[in-house]
Amino acid sequence: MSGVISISLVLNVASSGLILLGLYIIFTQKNLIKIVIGLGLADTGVNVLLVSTGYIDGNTAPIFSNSALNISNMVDPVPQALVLTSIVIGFGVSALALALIIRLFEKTGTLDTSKIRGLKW
Amino acid sequence: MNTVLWIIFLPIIIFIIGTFMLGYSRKFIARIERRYGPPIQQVFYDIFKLMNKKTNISHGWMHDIAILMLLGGTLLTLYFIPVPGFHFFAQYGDMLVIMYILLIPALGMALGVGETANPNGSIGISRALMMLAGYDIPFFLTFIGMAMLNQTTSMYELINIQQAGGFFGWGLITNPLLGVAALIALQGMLGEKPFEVMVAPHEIATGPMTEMGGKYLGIMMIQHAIAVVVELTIYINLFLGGALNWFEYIIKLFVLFTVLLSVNAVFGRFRTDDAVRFMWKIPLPMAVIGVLFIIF
Amino acid sequence: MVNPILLIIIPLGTAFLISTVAGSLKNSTKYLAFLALLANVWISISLLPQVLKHPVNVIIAGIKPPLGINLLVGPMGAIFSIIISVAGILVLLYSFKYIEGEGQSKYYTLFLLLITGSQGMILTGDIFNLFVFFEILAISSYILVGYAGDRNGFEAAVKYLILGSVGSVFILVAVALIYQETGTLNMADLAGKFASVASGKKMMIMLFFITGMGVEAAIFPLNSWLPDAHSSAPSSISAVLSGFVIEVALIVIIKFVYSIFAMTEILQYLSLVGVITLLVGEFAAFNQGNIKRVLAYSSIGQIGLILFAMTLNSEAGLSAGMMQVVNHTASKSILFLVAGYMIKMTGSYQFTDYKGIAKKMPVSSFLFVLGVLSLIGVPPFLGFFSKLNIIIAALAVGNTFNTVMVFLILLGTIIESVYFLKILQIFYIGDPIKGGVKEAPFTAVFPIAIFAVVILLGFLVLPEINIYAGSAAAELFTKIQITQVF
Amino acid sequence: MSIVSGLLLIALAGVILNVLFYKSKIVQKYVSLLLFAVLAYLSFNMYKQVGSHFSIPFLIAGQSIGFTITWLNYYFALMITGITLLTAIFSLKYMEGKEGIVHYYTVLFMKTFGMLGVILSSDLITFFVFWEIMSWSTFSLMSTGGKEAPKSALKYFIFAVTASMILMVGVVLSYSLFGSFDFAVIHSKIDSLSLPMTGFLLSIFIVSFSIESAVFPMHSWLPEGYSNTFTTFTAYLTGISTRIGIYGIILFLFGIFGIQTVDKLVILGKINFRYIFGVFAALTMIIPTFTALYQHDAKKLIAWHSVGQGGYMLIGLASANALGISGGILHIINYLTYQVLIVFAIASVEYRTGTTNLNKLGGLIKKMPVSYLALLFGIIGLAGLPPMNGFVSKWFIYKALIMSGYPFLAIAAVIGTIGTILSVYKLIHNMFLGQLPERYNDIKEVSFSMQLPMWILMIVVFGLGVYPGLAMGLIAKIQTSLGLAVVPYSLHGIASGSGQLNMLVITALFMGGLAVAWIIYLLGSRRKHVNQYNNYAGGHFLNKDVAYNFNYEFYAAIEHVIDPYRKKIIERTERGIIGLVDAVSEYVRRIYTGMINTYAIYILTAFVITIIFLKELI
Repeated sequence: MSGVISISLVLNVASSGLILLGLYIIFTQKNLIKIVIGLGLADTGVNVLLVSTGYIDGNTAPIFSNSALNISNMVDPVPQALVLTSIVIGFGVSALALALIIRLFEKTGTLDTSKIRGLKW
Repeated sequence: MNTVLWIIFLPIIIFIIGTFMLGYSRKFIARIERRYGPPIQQVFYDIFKLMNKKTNISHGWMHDIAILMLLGGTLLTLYFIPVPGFHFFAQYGDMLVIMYILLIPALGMALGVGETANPNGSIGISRALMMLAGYDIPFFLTFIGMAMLNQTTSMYELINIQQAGGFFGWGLITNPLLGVAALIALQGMLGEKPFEVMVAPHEIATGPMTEMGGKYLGIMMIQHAIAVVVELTIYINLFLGGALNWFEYIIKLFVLFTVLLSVNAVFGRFRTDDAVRFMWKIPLPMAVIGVLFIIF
Repeated sequence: MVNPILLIIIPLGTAFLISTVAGSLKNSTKYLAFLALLANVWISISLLPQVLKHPVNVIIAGIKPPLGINLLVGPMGAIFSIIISVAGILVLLYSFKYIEGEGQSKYYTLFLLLITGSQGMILTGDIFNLFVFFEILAISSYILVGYAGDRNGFEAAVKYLILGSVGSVFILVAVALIYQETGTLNMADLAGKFASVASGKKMMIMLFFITGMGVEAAIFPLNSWLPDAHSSAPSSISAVLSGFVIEVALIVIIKFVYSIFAMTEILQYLSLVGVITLLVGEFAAFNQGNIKRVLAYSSIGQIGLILFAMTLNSEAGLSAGMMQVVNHTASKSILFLVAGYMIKMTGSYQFTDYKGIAKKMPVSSFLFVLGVLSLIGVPPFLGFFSKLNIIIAALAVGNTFNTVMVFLILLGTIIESVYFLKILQIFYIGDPIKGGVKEAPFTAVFPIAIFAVVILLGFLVLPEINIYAGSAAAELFTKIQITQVF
Repeated sequence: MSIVSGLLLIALAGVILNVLFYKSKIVQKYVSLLLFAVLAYLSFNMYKQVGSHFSIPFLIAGQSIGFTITWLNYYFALMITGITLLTAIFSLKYMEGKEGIVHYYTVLFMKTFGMLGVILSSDLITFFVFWEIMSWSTFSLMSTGGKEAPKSALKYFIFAVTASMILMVGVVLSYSLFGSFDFAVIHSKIDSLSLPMTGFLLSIFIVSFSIESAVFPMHSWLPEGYSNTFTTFTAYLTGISTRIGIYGIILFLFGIFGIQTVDKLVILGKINFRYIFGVFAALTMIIPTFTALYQHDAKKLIAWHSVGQGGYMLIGLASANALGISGGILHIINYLTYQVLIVFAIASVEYRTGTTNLNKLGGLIKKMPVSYLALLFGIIGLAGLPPMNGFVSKWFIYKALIMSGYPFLAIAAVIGTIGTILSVYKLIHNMFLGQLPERYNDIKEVSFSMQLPMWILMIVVFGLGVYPGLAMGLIAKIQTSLGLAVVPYSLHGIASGSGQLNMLVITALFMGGLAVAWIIYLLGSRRKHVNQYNNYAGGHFLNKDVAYNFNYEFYAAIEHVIDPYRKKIIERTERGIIGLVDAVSEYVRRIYTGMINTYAIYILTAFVITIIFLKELI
């Protein structure tokens, strides 16, 4: 099944691509909502990276439903547990971010970061 | 025993010499201005007249004490200057002491004139003090140069060193720059014409002497007579090899005084800041170069 | 021997308890929070003597490391948990009167969550667990910064959130890479395995971790959120944030650099960054008008100093840094808490409007003076001894780099003392201001006074502080203890 | 219970008492006075315990707080406690009804506590701790008592903090070099240092002490700082506060580093460390005294002089031959006595007339003769004219400079003296002489409690002038304790050596001259007293509303000559530095632009910079 490109290479490229894309959005976009989306993207990128760490070529999911499979050809379950918490955290943070942005919008009437510069110097 | 005699008679002798010199100066200037001038003993008559005046106006106790400080200070300097035959006190105070004692009469007069509450007097005093700043720096520098050269600050030893060298030992000859600078500074110290800014009769009504009358003016003239001799003697002891006997001493006094008077007779009066600027532009650099010669 | 896990469970439990009973108890939820923190203080203090002998290792849920999560409490951890709980309880006491209104139970829940996060970050022995507590701490401080509900509050909270999340992305990348390379998440296990990692990879991991954690630790280029967050948060929160939250993040970096990454080359670079942070903080604070912004920039300055002290690669430097942390927590909290009531009373953030306030608020202005004097490092106060030890540690090495750094630090101190003096002069000189300005209530002044006692009488207890700080430094410096955990 | 702990405890007790009983007037005035008297008494018989060591077991960085009594700090302790006692007596009446009395006495005690601690300390840490306490109490002392007091106090503070930071580096550097803070240990190990390092360490200490004692380039804080506060504080500060810096210089230059090591420091072959120090001292003498000419406020004029006089002490020490050093040290006590005398006179004038502006005063001699006499004694001392003590120490310094071949330093001293004479006459003339303005007609002399300190100081100034031997004994002991040659002194001056100085003979002759002049004066007839309006006015009559006084622009001509050379370099450099700090802080503040995107990009830049740095590291 190991074609020319191995799965872990794909996963690595995908995760770093996602992270870079997410960070790029944060650096350049002026709109706050887009920045939160960028954050979400970066978060998913990291999650992909986290999952890919546990992946071993040719192994299946670590479920003990039928006793035929033994430990050796199972994927490492620990990163998957980590990803779960990380996704939850990512979700919590973006929910909080959007709530704060709504309240900020009520107060300032704009989402453009260059206009929201009350606090500087 | 003779020191006690010297202590009593020295002021009188110097007073007499001084008064004759002032009389001589009036006659000398008159001669230059092609008139006869008053008799030599005219200054005695003035002093005698002033001392017997009935009304002596005084502006307060400081005015009186100032006159006492004036005369007392000058007498003090007299004793410290080695004079031919008498140098008993010279060992108790050197040239530095003399330079500072000279300032006591100036301060006394300044306080007294300040007390008279007359702006002309105050302007005169401020000019006198500015003139002091002018001439004192070069004069002191020449003295420092001489003291460093001979490694002593006592005037009596300076005389002995110059005497040892004979004519060529004179300070004026060994380092002429210091000598000439000191001569110009002396012109300012005596208040002779180009630097006569403090007693400018036309501008500030004889400056400090405006409110002095009667015996106050008399004592001031006595003091002036002694002060002239004292200042001339300082220059003689530093640069003209001092004097061993009275005859040589009086000759040197009159010759030096004539030099100064001739300059006095022909020059107009400087403005005060020009006088100070002159003093700092000509004699001071000369003295500095003189000292540099001594160092290297 | 009380199990250190309680230090985390009690605040967490009470936080949720408060939010559930908030409806009925209304304004008395704060006493529940007070009790929780009181227990916390008692536990952390009782932990200290026991920890000095050897670090306490707590296995959670029976699974032994490297798979299970464990708490590793060394002297550094114990001292820090004392700082957190003591500072936490005092600020809580302060906010009894400071935070009114019906939403206050939310405030106390978040406050306890913040305490849980920081305790957790200090005590945990597992890096992913560290990340989780980091997120708890971060999220609760985002909300608390915006708690005031005004325009500045929300703006600062949004900025803090976005920058904090970028930071956490970096940390998570580092955790992932660490797991990829070493296959373990336990710090003790990692310390042993990390040396075998390829140097290029090792550098990447360290880079991601330090940049990520650096955002929260307010190191120079990464601390742009701090001035806005600390100046627009309610003063009790800025006191807590400046007090120990940024120090906790800094200590985690130091712990990782010394015991896990064991890369001593980066220390000199970090001390340079520390001095730059100091200078930027002091210069930026120089002609500020808003009092809380001045204090925020001065916190940046102090963090720079602590970072410099701790990265001197010597035990003396580490213990001096620990003393400076204690001093900074105490004096900075005093300044923020006093400023809080001054703003509340005069209604203006500009300290130029507090002319002659000392006559109306004599006690708090006097405490403000004590705080300033200790922060600058004037002899009888604790600040002087910590600054002196820092400079002794710096000059002990004697190379020209350190001498130049010491001169820069002293330049920073000069600037710091000048702008603080300007503020003090405004307080004490000039005709007292009009308006209803009166002394802060007792419940506010009491905690500030205790902080003042800490810095004023610090020198009486100096030998003990030296022992504890020394042992904390030793723990970090000699990496042996951390490995024999199994 | 040694004297040292007594001194420090009493000073501390003073602080605490004043803070606790801030309401009661009795405590402030009389208890403080009593405490100051006890302090003076204790320090007076400190000489019994010279050499004894006393230390508190409390350790800072491994060094216990230790104090020793040496002849040098006995000399300074005498001066500190003496002047504080006199100031306390003077301010009994002076501070009547003024607000801020609590602060006045508390800070006075704290300052004394700080100063006593500094001079008595036997190791660098104690020295530094008390130095900080002293500079902080000076700051708070200077920030009350006048409109611009806070601003000038802040300016002082910037200099003081820089000085103590440099001192801190010196303290810690010597700890890392010698392994101990104790003076004796450092003194014994001083030769083990390489030459450039000794030079660096010595210049650190000397620079920080020169900032404190206002040596030339770092003196600009003193004139405003000392004159904008209560005049009694001006007396106290100009008198003793800046001289603690001189104590530091003496202690480190001669006590710790030793004259041999200092002479080894030769730069560019010929110029040695002391000559550079002498040049700075010379500049300190000339420039401040001529700036004093321009002042038209009495307190500022005197403050400028206190900078100038500091130059005399330093140049005495820089000449480093026995006569010069003893002259420098003697000048400290001489200066202290006549300086405080002058400022007390100014204070009494200010107490009565309410102003120290020289252009508005005049003719007060008729109403305040005692203050006039005090000021007269003071200015004769300050100008250095014979009967008073100022002359003695100036004579030593001149003699030393000429004899050890520094002509240009000597002429600098002369220029300084002449500048002093000019500005000092302006002071007494504008305040006491000339026409008495109408508004001061009903002024009375100050009360006895203000006159007493003035009388005491007058006696001391004249006494030390005629019998300098009284102080010379103590100075000889100091010189031997610092390992320097001693001057053959006698009760009335210098007994032998190349040039004699016999103050007794000079004063006797002067009195004799006065007697002769008095006899001549009596020959004339009685004097007729007239009031000030019966005066020559070019034929015009004078009356009350004519302001017939010459006060304003008293030395216009010399100012006209000097002005082109007064480039105010110091003020311009200071404005430049403050401008630089402001610009940098403005620039640094701009980094926090408030834009989220820029903040995020900062994180990226930090990331990249660390990569570059780590790349070349590994």
